[in-house]
Amino acid sequence: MSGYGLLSTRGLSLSFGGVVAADAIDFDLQPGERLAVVGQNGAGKTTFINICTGYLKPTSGTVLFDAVDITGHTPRAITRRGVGRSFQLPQVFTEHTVRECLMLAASSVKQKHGFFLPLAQAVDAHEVDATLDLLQLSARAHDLAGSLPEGQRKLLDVAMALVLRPKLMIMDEPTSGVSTDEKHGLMEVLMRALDERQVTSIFVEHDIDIVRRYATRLCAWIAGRIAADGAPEEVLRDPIVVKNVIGE
Amino acid sequence: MRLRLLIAVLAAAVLGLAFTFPWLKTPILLALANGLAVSGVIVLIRAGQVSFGNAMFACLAGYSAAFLARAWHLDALLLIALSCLFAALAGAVIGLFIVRYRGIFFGMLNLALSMVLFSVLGKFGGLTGGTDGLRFDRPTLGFVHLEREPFETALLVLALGLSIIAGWVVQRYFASVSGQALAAIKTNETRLEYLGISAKRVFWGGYVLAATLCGLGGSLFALTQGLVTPEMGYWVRSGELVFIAILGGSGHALGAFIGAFLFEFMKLYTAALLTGAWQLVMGLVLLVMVFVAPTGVFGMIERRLRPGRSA
Amino acid sequence: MKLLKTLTAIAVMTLGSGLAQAQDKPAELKIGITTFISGAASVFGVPAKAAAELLIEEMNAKGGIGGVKVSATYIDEGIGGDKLLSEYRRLVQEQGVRTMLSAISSGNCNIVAPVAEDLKVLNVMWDCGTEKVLEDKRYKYVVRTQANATTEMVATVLYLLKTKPNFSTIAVVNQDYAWGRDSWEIFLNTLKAFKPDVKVVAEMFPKLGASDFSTEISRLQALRPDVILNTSWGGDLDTFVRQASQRGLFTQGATMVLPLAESSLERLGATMPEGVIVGGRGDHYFLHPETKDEPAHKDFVAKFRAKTGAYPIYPTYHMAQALVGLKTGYESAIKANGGKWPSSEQVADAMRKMEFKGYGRTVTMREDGQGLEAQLLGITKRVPQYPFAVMDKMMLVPADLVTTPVGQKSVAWVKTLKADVLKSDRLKSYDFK
Amino acid sequence: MNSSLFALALMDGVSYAALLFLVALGLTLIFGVMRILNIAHGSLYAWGGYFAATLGMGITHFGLSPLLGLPALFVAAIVIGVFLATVLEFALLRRILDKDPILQLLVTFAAFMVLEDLQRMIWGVQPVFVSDVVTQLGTLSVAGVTYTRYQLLVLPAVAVLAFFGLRWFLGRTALGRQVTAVTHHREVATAMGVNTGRVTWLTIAVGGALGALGGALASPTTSFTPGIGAEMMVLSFAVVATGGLGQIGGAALAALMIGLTRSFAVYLMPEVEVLVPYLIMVGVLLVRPEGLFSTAATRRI
Repeated sequence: MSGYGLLSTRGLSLSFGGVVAADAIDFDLQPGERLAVVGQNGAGKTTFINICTGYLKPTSGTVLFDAVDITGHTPRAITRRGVGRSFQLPQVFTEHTVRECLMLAASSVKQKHGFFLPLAQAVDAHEVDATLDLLQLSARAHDLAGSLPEGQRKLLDVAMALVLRPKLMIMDEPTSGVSTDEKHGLMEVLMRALDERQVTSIFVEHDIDIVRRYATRLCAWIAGRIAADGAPEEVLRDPIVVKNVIGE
Repeated sequence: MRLRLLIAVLAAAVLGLAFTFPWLKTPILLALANGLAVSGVIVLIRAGQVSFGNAMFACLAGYSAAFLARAWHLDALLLIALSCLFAALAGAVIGLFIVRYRGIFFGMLNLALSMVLFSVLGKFGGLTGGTDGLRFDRPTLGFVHLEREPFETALLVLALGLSIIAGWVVQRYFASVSGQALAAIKTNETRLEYLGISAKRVFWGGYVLAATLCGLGGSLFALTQGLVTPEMGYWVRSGELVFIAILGGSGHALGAFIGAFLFEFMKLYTAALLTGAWQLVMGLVLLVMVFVAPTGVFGMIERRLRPGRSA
Repeated sequence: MKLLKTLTAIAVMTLGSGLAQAQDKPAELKIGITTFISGAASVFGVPAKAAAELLIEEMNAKGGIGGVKVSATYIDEGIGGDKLLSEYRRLVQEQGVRTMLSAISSGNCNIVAPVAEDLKVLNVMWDCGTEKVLEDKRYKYVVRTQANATTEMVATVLYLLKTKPNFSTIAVVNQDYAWGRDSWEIFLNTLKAFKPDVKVVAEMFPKLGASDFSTEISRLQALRPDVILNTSWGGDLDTFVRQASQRGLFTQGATMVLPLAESSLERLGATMPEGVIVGGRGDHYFLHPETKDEPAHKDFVAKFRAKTGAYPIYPTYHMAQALVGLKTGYESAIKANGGKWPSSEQVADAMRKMEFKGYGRTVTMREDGQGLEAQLLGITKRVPQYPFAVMDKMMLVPADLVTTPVGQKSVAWVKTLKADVLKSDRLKSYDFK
Repeated sequence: MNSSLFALALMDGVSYAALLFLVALGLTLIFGVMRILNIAHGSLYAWGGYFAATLGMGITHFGLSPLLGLPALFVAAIVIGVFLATVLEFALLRRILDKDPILQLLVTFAAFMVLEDLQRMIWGVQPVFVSDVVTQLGTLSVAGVTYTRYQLLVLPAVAVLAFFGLRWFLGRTALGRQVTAVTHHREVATAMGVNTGRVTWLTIAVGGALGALGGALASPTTSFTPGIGAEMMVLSFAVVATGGLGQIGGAALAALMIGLTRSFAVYLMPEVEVLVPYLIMVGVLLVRPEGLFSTAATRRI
C-alpha cells in the first residue's frame, strides 16, 4: 500500500439496515488534485463525504487526513483540521445576513468566542470582504441568507467553508438545483476561488460536461464502492461506468 | 439614537410615577423583577428554545436570598449578588446536560426540573417553610436601616439601574460572537458544527446568562416581598415569563421590560375589574399577539423608530 | 409610547384615591377582605364571600358601624401568597383601606400579619387556624375572632376519647402543607398526653389537591388501624371520603375522625356514612343545639340558603364572627374615644378586651388577640329531614379548657394536659333533635 | 414490604397508570400527526370529567336507569372531546402548522388558559363528582383489601382496549394507514393523495376524545376542582416525553413505570411520591434523549 495522501481511507465500511452504503473503500487523494465524484443516487457518494467529515461514523475502517487518523471525530474537530465542506442542501444561517454568516465563520478561525466582543470587531473585515468578492456575493452582503436564490446560497455555503482557509474542500453537488445555464458560471466562480486559495477539492457532480471541464481526476461510485478511478476521460470510457453511471 | 431616547423617557416615566403614586412602587418593582427574568427568557428564545421551567432560577435565587437573610442578616446588595451567583452556578450545572436537548424536550426537561424543585420546596417544610414559604425581615440596603417606604424607593431605583445594565448586557451579548452563534443555533446547528463552533458550548453560555438574569429577577422579587414561596418556581410562572416575552417582543431586551409592565398592570386591573377571569384575559391577549403581532409590542415600536428596515 | 399611555391612564384612575386617614369620621368604612375566590379552597372562600355580602348589606341597612356604612373590597387568596401580598399592599397604599379581614389560609395569615403590623392597619384574621402566628410574635394590630388549631385539635382528641376510649393504633392521612402537618403534630402530642402507649401505624401526607387516594386507602385497609385521622377539606376530603366509602374502608371498624368534615356534609350527601366523627372548627352549625332556634341564626340560615342554595358552613360563620367582632370592637372603641372616630390602634386595642356573639356561643377575646371560641363536634347520622348526614351525639367543648394560655406555646402546653379534663362537667352533650 | 402489599401496590399502580395512559395516548397521537404538543390537552381531561359528572347528575335527576351510568361516561367523553378538539383544530391548530414551534406551543398554552377559566365559569369551584357507577359495579376483595371492580377491572380494561384498538386501527385499516402516512411524512402523504386535512381532524378528534375519556373515567372516583387539568397535563407530558413523542408503545410503558413507581413510593417512601414522574422523566431522558421508544433521526444534509 502506498503512503497516505492528503485524505485517505482504508477499508471504510458502513451499512444501515441491509443497505451497504460504504463497502471497504480504500481511497487516497493527493494535494492539488481536483477530484470529481460521479455515481447514481444511493451509490454512497454523500455517505462517503459524511463519514469523511464526521457526520456519520463508519462500522469499520479508518479515515486519515494529513496522515492523522480522524475516524469518528466530530465534524467540528475535522473542520478545525482543515477540511471544508459544502452541502447538497446549502447549510446557511437563514436569519443572518450574508455578511454575518461569513463573519461568524471567520470568527471561528480565530477561536474568539467572546461574550462581549462584538462580532464585527472579532473578525478581520478584509478577509470577509475578500471572500465575498471572490464568490461574487458582495452585492447581497446585507440581505438575509434565507432570501438568496439557490445558486447564491450554494456560493455562500462554499464561502462559509472557504473563509475557514481549509486545505481540502469537499463539495456535495455544488451545481444541483441550479439551472443548466447558470451551472458553468457557478463552477467558474467556485474553481477560480479554489485555485486562488490553492485548495485541494472533491466535488460530487452529475453533469458530465462539467466533470470533463473541471476535474483532474474522476471516481465513479457504484453500490458503495469505487468502481473506477483515474483520469476523467478514461473513467468515462470505462464500460461499467458507461453502463451503470452515465447510463447510455 | 432614538431607541436610547425612548429608554431614557421610559425610565424617567417609571421614576416619575413611583414618586407621584407611592402605592405604585410595589407593582413597578415586581414588573422590573419580572422584566429581568424575562430578559433571560429572551436569550433562550434567541436560540429558538423556550423553557417552561426558567422560573426555577428565580425561585432558587429567591430562596437563597431568604436563607442568607435569615441566617446572617446580610445586606440587600450582598443578598442580590450572592443569590445571582447561586442561580448562575445552578444554571451552569443544569446547563451541562440540558444543552443537549432542543425544542419540546428542552422545554419539558426544564419544566420537569422546576417541578422537582417546586415539590421539594413544598415537601421539606422543616427547612424550606413548606408551601407557606419563608419570610425574612427587611435587610439593610447599602448597610443602612430603612423604613418600608424609603427602602422600597431605594430598591426601586436600584432595580431600575440593574434593569438598564442588564438590558445593555443582553443587547451587547446578542451582538457578540457568542450571541450571533446562539442565534445561529436556531437556524442551522449543523453548519455551526461545520464551522468548528460547538453549538452546545455556545448554548451553555446562553443558558447560564438566562439563569443569572432570572436569578437577578428572583432576588429582587424576594426583597420586594420579604417572602419566598414555592409558587415562584411553579411551571405556570415560567409560562408567564414566556408569555411576557411574547407580549413585549423577544427581539430586544427592552421588549422584556415593556412586556413586564403591561403584564403587571394587566394583572392588577383584571384582578380588580374582572376577578376570576385572569387566565382568560391572558390567554386571549396571547392569542392576539401570536396571530396579529408576533414580534410583540417592541416589534411595533421598532417599526415606528426606523421605518426603513423591518426585522 | 404604549407603556407611557398605560401608566398615565392608571395614574389618572388612581389620582382620586388620596390617603383616607383615621380620626375624623369617614364617609364610609372601607374594609378589605381576602378570601379564596379561585383554587381548591374557594369551597370556603366563595360561601364566606356570599355571607360577607349578605351581612354587610344587613349591617349597612341598620346604619353600619357607628353610623358609618361599610364598603368591602375582596382580594382572591387563590392567586398565591406573594401576589396576595402585593394586592393587600395596593389596597392599603392605593385605596387607603385601614381595616383588613385576612385570611383563610394559615400560610397567608403568616404572610399578612407582619405586613399589617408594618403598615399599621387593623388585621382581623377571620378563618385561619395556625396557632403559631399569635404565639410566636406579639402583634398590636392583628387579632383573630375565632379559635385556633390547638383549640380545635385538642377538642377533637377529647371528643374521640369520650366516644371511643379504648383504641391502640392510629393512622393519619393529611394534606401535605402547613395545616396538614401542624394539625397532626398537635393532635398526636395531645393524644400522647392522654394515651402515652398509642401506636401510630402510618403517617401519610398526599399532596394538597391530590385526586387519587387509592394507594393510601389500600395501605390503610392492609394496616387496619383502630382510628384514622384526616384533617383535610374541600375536594381532597370529598375525594378521600368517596374513594374510602366506595372501597368499604368505613365498614372495616376503624373510627374515622374528620375534624373539618362539617363543611363537606351537604356536598357529600349520601356518600358520607354514619358513625364518622366530624367537626367544624368552632361551635357553629346550622343545627347548633343551643342556637339553632335563635331568630337571628334562623334568619341568617334562611337568607344564606336563599342567596346560595346551600346551608351555611363554618367559614360563613367565621365571616359572621369577624364582622360582628369588628362592629363590636369599633363601637366600644368609639365609646372609649368619647364618641369620636377611633384610630386603627384604638380599635385593635378595644378588640382585645371584648366579648361578642355570632351564631354560636359568645366569643371572648384575649389580650394576645386570640379569640376563645367553643368547639362543636358530633357523629354523622342519617335522618329523613335532610338528604345528607347530620351531626348526632354533639358535644360542646368550652374553649378555655382546650386553649393554650397566653404566653405559652401549644406544642409544650398540650403535653401537660391531664386526663381529668375528660371528666369536666362543662363538656355538654346533645343528641340530634 | 411483604408479597401481599406488593400485590396491592401493583394493582393500585396499574389502575392509576391506566388513566394516565389514556390521557397521554391522546396527547401523543395528536403530536404524531401535527408535531404540536397540545398543552390544552389538560383542559380536555378536565372538561371530560366535568361533563361526565353533569351527565351523571342528569341521569339521577331524571331518574333514568342507573345502568346508563357507564355508557354515559363514554358518551360524555366522545361528545366533549370531539367538540373541543374540533374547535381547537379549526380555530387554532390548523392555522399554526407552519409557525415557529415556540409560537405553536404558546398558542396551545393560551388555549389552555382560556379553557381553564371557561370551565370555572361553567362548573364553578365546588368539587364535582358522580360516583353511582362505581357503587353499582360493586367491589371485590384481594388479600383482605377491598377494591372497586371499577378501578381494578374497568379502567385497565379500557386502557388495554384503547391500546390494541388504536394499534389495530393504525396498522390494519385504510384510514389508519393514511394517519400513519401523515405521521411519517406530511408532504409525501399529501402528494400520495391523502386528504391530510381530514386525517388531521380525525386524529385530533380521537386524541381529544381520549383525553376527555381519561377525565370522564376519573370523574366517578375523583372530585373535579379547578386546576385538575393543569395537574394531569404536566403528568401526561412526563409520560409522553418519557415514552418518546408520538410513540404509543412508549406512552404505555412510561405510564406503567410512573403509575407503579408512584404507588410503591406511597408504601415505601411517601415523601418522594410527588417527585416520581419527574425523576423518571429526567432519568430516562438522560439516558435516551429522545425518550424510550423513539430514535434520533439524522437530518438530511
